Amino acid sequence: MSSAGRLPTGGRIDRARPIKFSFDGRSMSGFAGDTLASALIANGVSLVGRSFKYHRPRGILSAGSEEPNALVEMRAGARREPNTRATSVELFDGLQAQSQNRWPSLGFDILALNGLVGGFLSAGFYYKTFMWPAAFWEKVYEPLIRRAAGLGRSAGAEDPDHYEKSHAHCDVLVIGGGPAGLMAALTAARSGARVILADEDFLPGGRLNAERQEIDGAAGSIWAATVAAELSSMPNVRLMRRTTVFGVYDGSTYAALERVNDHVAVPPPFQPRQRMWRIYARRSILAAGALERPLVFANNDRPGVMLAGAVRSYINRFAVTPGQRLAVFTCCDDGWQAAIDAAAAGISIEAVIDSRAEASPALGGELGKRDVRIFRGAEVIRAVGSRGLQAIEVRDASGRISSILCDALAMSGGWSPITHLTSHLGGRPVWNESLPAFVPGTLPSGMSVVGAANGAMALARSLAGGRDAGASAARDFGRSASDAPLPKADDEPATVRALWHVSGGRGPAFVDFQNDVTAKDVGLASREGYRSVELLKRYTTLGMATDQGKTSNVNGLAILASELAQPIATVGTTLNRPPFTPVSIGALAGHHRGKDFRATRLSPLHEWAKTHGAVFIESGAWLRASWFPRPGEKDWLESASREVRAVRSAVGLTDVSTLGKIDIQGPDAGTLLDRVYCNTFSTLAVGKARYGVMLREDGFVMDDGTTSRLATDHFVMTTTTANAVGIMRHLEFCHQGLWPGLDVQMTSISEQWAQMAIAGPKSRETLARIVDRQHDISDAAFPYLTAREITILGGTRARLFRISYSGELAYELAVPAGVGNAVAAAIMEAGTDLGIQPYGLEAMGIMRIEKGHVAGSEINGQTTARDLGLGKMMSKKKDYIGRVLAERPALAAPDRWGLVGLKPVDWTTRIRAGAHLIPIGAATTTANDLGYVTSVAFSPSLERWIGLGLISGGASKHGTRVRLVDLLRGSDIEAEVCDPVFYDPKGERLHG
Amino acid sequence: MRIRCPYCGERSNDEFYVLGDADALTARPSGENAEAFHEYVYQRTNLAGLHRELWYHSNGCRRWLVVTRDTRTHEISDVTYASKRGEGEAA
Amino acid sequence: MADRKIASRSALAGLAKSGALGVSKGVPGVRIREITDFAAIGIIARRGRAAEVAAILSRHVGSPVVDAAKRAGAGAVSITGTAPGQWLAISRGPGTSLDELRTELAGLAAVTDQGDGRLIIEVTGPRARDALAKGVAIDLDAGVFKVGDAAQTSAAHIGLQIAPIDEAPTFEIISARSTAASFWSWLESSAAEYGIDVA
Amino acid sequence: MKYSIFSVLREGLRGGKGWTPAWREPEPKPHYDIVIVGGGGHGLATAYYLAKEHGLTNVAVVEKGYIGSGNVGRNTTIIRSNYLLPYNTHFYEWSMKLWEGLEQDFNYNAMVSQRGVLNLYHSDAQRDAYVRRGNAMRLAGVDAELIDADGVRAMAPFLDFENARFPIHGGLLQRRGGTARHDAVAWGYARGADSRGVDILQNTEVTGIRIEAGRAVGVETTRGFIRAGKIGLACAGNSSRVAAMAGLRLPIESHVLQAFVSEGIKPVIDQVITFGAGHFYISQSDKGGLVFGGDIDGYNSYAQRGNLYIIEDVHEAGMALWPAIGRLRTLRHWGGIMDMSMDGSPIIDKSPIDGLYLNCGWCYGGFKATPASGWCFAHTIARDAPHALNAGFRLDRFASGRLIDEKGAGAQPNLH
Ligand SMILES: Cc1cc2nc3c(=O)[nH]c(=O)nc-3n(C[C@H](O)[C@H](O)[C@H](O)COP(=O)(O)OP(=O)(O)OC[C@H]3O[C@@H](n4cnc5c(N)ncnc54)[C@H](O)[C@@H]3O)c2cc1C
Ligand SMILES: NC(=O)c1ccc[n+]([C@@H]2O[C@H](COP(=O)([O-])OP(=O)(O)OC[C@H]3O[C@@H](n4cnc5c(N)ncnc54)[C@H](O)[C@@H]3O)[C@@H](O)[C@H]2O)c1
Ligand SMILES: Cc1cc2nc3c(=O)[nH]c(=O)nc-3n(C[C@H](O)[C@H](O)[C@H](O)COP(=O)(O)O)c2cc1C
Ligand SMILES: [Zn+2]
Repeated sequence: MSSAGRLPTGGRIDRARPIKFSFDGRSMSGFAGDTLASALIANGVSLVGRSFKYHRPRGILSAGSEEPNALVEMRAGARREPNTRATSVELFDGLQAQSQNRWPSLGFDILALNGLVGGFLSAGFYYKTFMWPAAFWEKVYEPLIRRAAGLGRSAGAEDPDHYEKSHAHCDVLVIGGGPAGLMAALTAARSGARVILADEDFLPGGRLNAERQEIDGAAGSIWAATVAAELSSMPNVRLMRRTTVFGVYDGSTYAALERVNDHVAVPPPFQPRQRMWRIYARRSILAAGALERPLVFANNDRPGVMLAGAVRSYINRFAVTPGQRLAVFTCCDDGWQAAIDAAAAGISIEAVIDSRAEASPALGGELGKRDVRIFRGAEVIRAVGSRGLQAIEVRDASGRISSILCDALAMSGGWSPITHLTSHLGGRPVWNESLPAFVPGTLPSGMSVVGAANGAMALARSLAGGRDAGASAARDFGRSASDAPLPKADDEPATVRALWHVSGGRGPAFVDFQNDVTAKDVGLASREGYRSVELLKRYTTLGMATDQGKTSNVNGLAILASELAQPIATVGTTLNRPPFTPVSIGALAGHHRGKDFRATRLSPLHEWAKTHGAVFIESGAWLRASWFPRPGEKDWLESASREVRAVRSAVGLTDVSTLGKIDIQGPDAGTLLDRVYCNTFSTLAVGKARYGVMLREDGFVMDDGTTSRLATDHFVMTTTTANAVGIMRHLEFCHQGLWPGLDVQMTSISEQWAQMAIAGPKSRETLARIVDRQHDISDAAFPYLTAREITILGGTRARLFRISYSGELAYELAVPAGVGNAVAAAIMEAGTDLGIQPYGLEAMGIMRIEKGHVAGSEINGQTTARDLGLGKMMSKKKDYIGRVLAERPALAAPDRWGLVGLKPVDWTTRIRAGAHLIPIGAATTTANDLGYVTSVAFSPSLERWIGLGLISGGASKHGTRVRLVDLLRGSDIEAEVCDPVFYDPKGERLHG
Repeated sequence: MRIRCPYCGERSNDEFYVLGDADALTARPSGENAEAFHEYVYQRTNLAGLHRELWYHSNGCRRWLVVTRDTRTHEISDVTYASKRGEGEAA
Repeated sequence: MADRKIASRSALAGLAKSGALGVSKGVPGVRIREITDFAAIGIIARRGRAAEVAAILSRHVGSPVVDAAKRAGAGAVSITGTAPGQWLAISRGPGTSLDELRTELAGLAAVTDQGDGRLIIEVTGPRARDALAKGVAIDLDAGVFKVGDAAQTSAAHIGLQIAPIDEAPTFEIISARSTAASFWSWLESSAAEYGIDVA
Repeated sequence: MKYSIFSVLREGLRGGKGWTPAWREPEPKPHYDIVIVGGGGHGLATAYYLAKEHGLTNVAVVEKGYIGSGNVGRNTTIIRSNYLLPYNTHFYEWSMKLWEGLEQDFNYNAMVSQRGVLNLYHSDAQRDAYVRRGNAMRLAGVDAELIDADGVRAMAPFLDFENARFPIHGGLLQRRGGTARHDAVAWGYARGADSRGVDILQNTEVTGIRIEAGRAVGVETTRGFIRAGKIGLACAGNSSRVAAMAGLRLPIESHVLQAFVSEGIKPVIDQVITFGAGHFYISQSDKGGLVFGGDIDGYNSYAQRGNLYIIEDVHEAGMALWPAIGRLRTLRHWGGIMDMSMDGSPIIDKSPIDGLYLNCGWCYGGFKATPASGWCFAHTIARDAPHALNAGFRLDRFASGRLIDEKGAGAQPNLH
């Protein structure tokens, strides 16, 4: 033998390509085509991990993604991946794996003591204890439990690899590339249909690679390779290896995970580690095969006890041998094949134990000649050994118990179709007593199931089923499937007699290996009343581990059925949920992390703001210029105060491009506006702007903004930045859903126009320098609330609105987005000698608070127009959205919280938003809560801290004093309640 | 979930914004009847079965659609424009 | 649109530098070109006037414009259906204008300028489909999404309009200006493994 | 049998032969004083407190599946009392107090774990809103702390502080918040109620409500008619369907909320953390799985499962917040059907029909309410009048405008 455990010949491995890897720091080697599990076996490793609860030593149970035991931490550092199934890791050069859930070492694990007191730690023990003293839970008990539980360790640093998503469409999605899936895909593909074949393995062929059956007179694996090659060459086919279809969603949407680069140490540059696919398939053919069931007997978890089908995979596909002396324990015909294959590979067969007294003598065939001990009607009652298997105890048909030395035991409890994906939309598999197994029940629409997944546990039937399903799918698209003859193959014997639990052996008999759920636990749960399968699952954790009970669920519920003396069909199964196998969180996020989590919107004036040194902040999807620091300024407040002073004394320019802008045209535009705003717009004169307030139908304020009339049938609406998208949607709803008869056309023009406010006493003078001469913007020609289309800078189209958020003489100028930066620069240049300064969101916020204008902190969905002092805008003359419910008693109550201004009595004291208003001398309790501070600012104009707030009774409280209580930050400040307009209450500056 | 927009074709539900019961939401009462508005705004039949509901094709043609969908299975049986005149604005 | 005396800035200015990106061996799988000189208007027919509007549009581009998600026009002007009774008209080339069309539509349709709010790119190359499929969920297959078809959809949470404009295939993608940087980040990372050439 | 370390040791020695059922499986009686429809957390807690606080033991809980098959068995287990509006603050705080003594009270370890709930904020506006809320909590005697970005970093250094699209500015922390073992809550209440004489009738679906002379007098079930002096509905996501049996329409829509659990790993996160710039929240179960969730799917559903869009959305937010979880794997995801009310707050009230009582509208936050909900509902049924703690949770508040809308989202349930 070339190395311990490696067979001298055979296998679908590339002996010309040796691969170095390490496990627990020990370097080893394998070959290309190995999995980590097969390579470990080749290197004589049988102890690979520790179980969840009892920290029992565990080896390798399976050869596929159902593996519950051989979980390792792959890679290291930021790429560490806990709980990786060694059985589905493709070996690569430099692979590093470590065992997990053990301390200090895999061979000696302190917590294995748990196993010794297993009698006390039976299912649900923690629900019954750890209750006293109560304070001990978080401090003592829970940390212990948490540390002992879990499995591997997560990486401590950001995942350095990148992930992506992609979409695919096809006529037929074939899930699984075993004989059934390959045949289905081939048949559909030859008809010309668009086919995707996905298989989670890196080598197509399914069981054909693990078994020695022949197709068309050659090894099945050769047939598989030939078919895969033909499929790969067809333009209408996408053959996806290393791709697990993990979920079925509504509307024939399938989710798949492609492990693009898990078989290399580090993904090549620009390539993702994994790619998540959404596949939209008109038809799907599930050909996922079947899972072999373990047998439940004492110490059945000892390393060396393996599924019989896995033993065949290791011998036939990987040319490794799990042991030198193999015994086989089965209750079905298929189990015998392990012995036959092992014998053919030169492995010594110590015994074949079949629980069926009537097992056909033909099954032994070859074996008989080799003098293999064959037991019929016998059972393995116990495995002996600790970190490896040493012997088995067999109870023969007469009840006599004998011990057989062996280092590997292949067990087969029969096969269960992989029906998982049939259940993701709620379908329940149904019990088929003759298999015996659960087979697909109601299927997702468009899905058919073939091969072992459909209970066809034999090769020829799998091929035929695949061909028929492929042809029928093709016919659904009006294509005729070529009548290529079925390849020739035989059906192997496949009868089973269920054997759910072998009692009588000393030691725990595991049902769920990973979570250490034993047959005894199942019995206990049933005795304690947790009798629904779902309660059994939740009480014992059966089927809740990383393998989701792939090897344990059926055994568990069968044992429950026998405890309850009910048929399995009545007991039923637990619900399968996606994903079929666990999917990395990174893959489900794809590109969307870090800065790419969500799109960033940049204003058309972004460059301009950047040039002036803006500090940007995230504001919803936007980045907005918050303030423009100058050298020597110590904080944002100093900068923003300076900006405010510039606006109040000279002129400032700020970016308001992020406001929503909606173009509304048509003869009925005014009518629509009247219905969506609480105030009236149909009467607005052409060339004028008006402030409007929209209510929700429940009577609360939805949004505000100005709307201007550019022509009789043409309005331009602005919305707040935050609500831009929502208001457009709302208007479309009102139009299309409520009043389709209106002749109105609405278009978002938010992206089209850059918009800037030019504010301050010198704003007109500044603007006049860029506005084309033919447009008169003098106060007389262009008074407050004028809105007109003009040109600037020698012909550039623009819209000029004389509106003011700052309270100064001010304009908003809209220009096409492409020239936004250039226009802003031109205005700055024009205003240099007038003292123009850029100002940001902070300064804007200060000025609107000085003016008592409401914003997002006041229009918070809990306030009415009356609460905000806008009650007089609610028209009495017309119907509009929100009118009726705004009159509900509680919305019109006098003690509602209304908008007021707040001034700390000591003007130097800083106040903060979020503080609550409490009467002076009253207890600081909810009962005395009068309202809260919504917004605050240091007003450079008033040189003091000011705030807006909502207070019970609103304006009636002007002149009274309250405490602003901020318990979180420990402040309690006396303030006077006042009118919310602190600055220029008469509004004279607007008209300058 | 896949919704067949009459204008854009079949798309996944992430291209849409969903508002809820179409029968309730488009049946806006008129006048002063507070009880009728209370029903309209707050009360829902909340059917387990075929449910006519409003979806807005926000990442497509921006039409409001009435989708008939079984709330028990998510199966969609019909999609139309919320405004009858949707197609070609012919009215 | 009136003449501009000042320079317009493209949506991708400062982002997409011309040259090679991503994997650099062999022929780039994806070639990307930003269209910077163009004008665009949004057109919404007045109630009941869609057919008349379509007729005018057809005349204007010299090929039939239908009320559906289709793109008409092979020359400088293209017209794409965006919703029932709604179209986006684009005119490419230096100093382009759609003013004439706008005048013809007066009274029949609401017209809005849209060119400044848009990013237009063309994506082509043997791996263009693979790269785009990483965000675009519609079926981009040559047999399904044909020249003359158009769709509004999204990629990477960003809305866009897409149309195959030749069989190379070349896809014209129109998206919003404000999200151009994020869109570019997605496109670049999606196409990088095939090699990118930015025109 | 009393559960304790001693009983565990004793049974451990005897091979567990002495354990008895946690609850009986009785045959339905023809008449009960009170029938509670719905064997979820709220229904079972109601029965428990009816028996314990009001001495009413001729009570049945009627459950169509197995107990805990609804939302109590599928939620993300977060308990907290960090509410803004007065009715909610006091009610949820009472619930928190009950949680704090629950296990000793019903003699079942529900693993109530007060490891803290941290809500992150990412902007000044969000901070101000949290300050408003935190102060409201403190006024009500609830613990709340505001912490800044450095404070967050000290508690959860693994979050993305370097490259985040929405940088973390700080958080609102409730240290007494945490998690509880969801199933065990249902089981503990069931066992407690059963031991006081309550009949728990599993696999018994209510198919009709019989009304005689304007009064609800009993329920039709798949196991026959059961006459009842009073009927309390605690059917969460199915509230509208059951209320419709009595001819009632409710201000409720049923929506699906999905949840996720990762493979088990060694302890990495102590608190419950919620992301403020996307829909995502996460904690770690005692088994080691990261338990997380996000937004509701948004459409009406009774299907207990959702769709890919939200699944991806949640994972995107997860990676945005905590990029080291990229290589951990999502093990399972599922959905639950929630009774989304029109203002996002619950209803515990008498119905317009005599003898019929309503407990619904819990949205995605009703797990934490379980003890107080049961306690208040029991009071409301037993005394035929609401307790002060649930006096605001009235059915007629939508008509009167006395809404309890924490988010200000208005009458659109999928936004709450
Ligand atoms: C995914 C998810 C995450 C959540 N996360 C949290 C969280 O972190 N924190 C939090 O506080 N809340 C959370 N919730 C909400 C919380 O779970 C629910 O609000 C709460 O459990 C509802 O109360 P319940 O326990 O009584 O409901 P359920 O457990 O749903 O009980 C209702 C019961 O009524 C039964 N029933 C219905 N119809 C009938 C009928 N006709 N006849 C008989 N029986 C019937 C049902 O079978 C069900 O068992 C979450 C919910 C979900 C779905
Ligand atoms: N005699 C018996 O008792 C018995 C029992 C079971 C199987 N078999 C043999 O097994 C074969 C069955 O053929 P088959 O084609 O039905 O199954 P198969 O097991 O040969 O192939 C199934 C394939 O599906 C893949 N797969 C499973 N789930 C997947 C998913 N979610 N996404 C992507 N890929 C997935 C697997 O990797 C595998 O390659 C026959 O050769 C049959 O003889 C025999
Ligand atoms: C807090 C919590 C933790 C969970 N942990 C696990 C787990 O570790 N393994 C698992 O398989 N399922 C876990 N689940 C999910 C359940 O298996 C199940 O999916 C969920 O309770 C919904 O039930 P259903 O899938 O049967 O509809 C968990 C559920 C919750 C609520
Ligand atoms: Zn559409």
